[in-house]
Amino acid sequence: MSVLIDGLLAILAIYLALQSLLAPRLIKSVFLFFAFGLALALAWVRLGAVDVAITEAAIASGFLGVLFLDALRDFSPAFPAKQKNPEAAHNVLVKNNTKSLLLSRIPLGLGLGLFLLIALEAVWKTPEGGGLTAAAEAFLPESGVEHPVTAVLLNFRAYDTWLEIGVILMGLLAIFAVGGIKVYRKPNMAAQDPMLRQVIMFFTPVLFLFGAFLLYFGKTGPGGAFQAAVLWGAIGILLHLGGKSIIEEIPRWLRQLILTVGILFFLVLGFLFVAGGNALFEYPRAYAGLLILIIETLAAISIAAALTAIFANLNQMKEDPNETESIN
Amino acid sequence: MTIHELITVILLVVGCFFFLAGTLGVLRFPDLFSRLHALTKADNLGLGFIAAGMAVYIASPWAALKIFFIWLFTLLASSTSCYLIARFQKEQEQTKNGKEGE
Amino acid sequence: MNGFFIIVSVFLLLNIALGLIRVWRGPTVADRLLTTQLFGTTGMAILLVLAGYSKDLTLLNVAITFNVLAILLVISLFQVWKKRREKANDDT
Amino acid sequence: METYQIYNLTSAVLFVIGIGGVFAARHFIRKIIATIIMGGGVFLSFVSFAERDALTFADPVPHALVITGIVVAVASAAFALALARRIYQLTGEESFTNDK
Repeated sequence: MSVLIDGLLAILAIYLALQSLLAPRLIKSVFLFFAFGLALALAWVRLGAVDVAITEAAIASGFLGVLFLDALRDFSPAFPAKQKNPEAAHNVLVKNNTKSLLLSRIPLGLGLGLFLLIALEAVWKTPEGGGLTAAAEAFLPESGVEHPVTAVLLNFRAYDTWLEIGVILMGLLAIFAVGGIKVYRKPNMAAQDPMLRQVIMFFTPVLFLFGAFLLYFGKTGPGGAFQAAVLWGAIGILLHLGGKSIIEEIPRWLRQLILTVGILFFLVLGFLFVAGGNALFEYPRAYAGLLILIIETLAAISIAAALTAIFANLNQMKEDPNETESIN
Repeated sequence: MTIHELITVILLVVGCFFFLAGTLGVLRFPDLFSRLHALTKADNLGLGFIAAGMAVYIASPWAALKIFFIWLFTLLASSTSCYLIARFQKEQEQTKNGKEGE
Repeated sequence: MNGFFIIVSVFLLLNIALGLIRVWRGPTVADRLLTTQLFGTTGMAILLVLAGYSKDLTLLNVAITFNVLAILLVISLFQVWKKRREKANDDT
Repeated sequence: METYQIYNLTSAVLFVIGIGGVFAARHFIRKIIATIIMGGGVFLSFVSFAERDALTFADPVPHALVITGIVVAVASAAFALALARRIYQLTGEESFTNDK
């Protein structure tokens, strides 16, 4: 009976993925991509991976969706129509040139078909190996938390989480290095539109409280640092969209401290353990729960600040439209 | 079947009816404003019925509070976006730029 | 009861699939935005029904996360439009 | 047919759609979307294997890896968007020129 819902969800996800690549207009493909994110989140719920569903809902459809929409401001709405410079206008003609199109598409189609068969066989015939469930279950009481996914993320495989904060920081630095994104006139919406101002004022405390709840709830159930971080980062993004860019308003040293506190605390803690004769990230059993909570809070603050800074750097609004400096 | 389950079934069926009405409205209505009206009103009402049904079925005060908040947030978000879409469309029509090839 | 929940969620999924027709046809950009609203509300309802089906209350957290972030999308959409309109006004 | 088998097959199809998109799509944003769809396929296969190997709870290690992976994918997508916008700003191109 439940095959019905799974099959429908699978067909929907495949259809949305295909259409978001094939849709003629960019804005349509971005919207179909949001719907694809929703379908994936439902699929994860069906597979019992509630943590992953929350992360997908928060990051992939919230944060990424905002970034895509923001990028759409740069590009022209229709592609490849209406090119302004005549040099690029023969993009339009490619459609008429079916012979060269066929020549390039047929091998691609054949290759993809073959690859599809190989991939289907690979996932179908993967041997049942038992996985690591038993090991995780055996060591769960020693980890200091009750939820297995949080235990893996912050105790058993804390390296991953630590380096992941580093990856986000690296992404932020790389975006700073790219620099020179187009600067837009400041829309100053908050003053113009009373309804938007009210909505922003209502949602800011809600986002903060729900983020804090998810952070604390990660000990016993699905939730944790990343989900909370995205919700807290959303506060910064919301305020930025409302015309108040908090990342520019706090002093530079404090900004740098907030961005790096998560990764630094992790690092210092790890070296303290090594100095004490333990392995890296081998928490003393009595304090494991408390330490994990502190680490999660600091990591969430860092990630939230990094996400806000990424968005603020991509979505630059200045009073003067001719000024093209990047904030870093 | 207990009385709780009966109430749940009735509420869910009513909710599904409103969802169907909203979708049909989106598909069949002639212009954007009537589609907006169909969607934001009927669908949120349907969600309200489904939320009420699930709150009765789950029957725990904490979950009922959460479900109520889910409904409240959806109402807020969807009324805001309805307002923004309608306002955007109106401004577009005033500048005679309503079609997609803006 | 479980069979009933599955029927309800399949029905709601079919609603989403019907709404896709509007994304495909819908003459203005605003029509397409409308359907994301439809997906959001219907997805919320599916999550609620699944929470009852699997007796897993943590699914409600997923729904709240979707909810509170939906507002972000709406507001940033507004910004895109504003920019587009400025561009259109500059061109004419 | 079990639940995990359906999503397993779906994951293979999604991965192939993503690869096709990376090769065949021309606009930058579509290429980025294609990479994310590819990643979604990989994550889906991870999570469905976790469901298959479940004892009292589903295998937590793939779940944790997928959460890490989603965040990394988003960070790289943000960087790719920044690059694409920079290229557009400098050259006015919306796709790689040799794709014409």
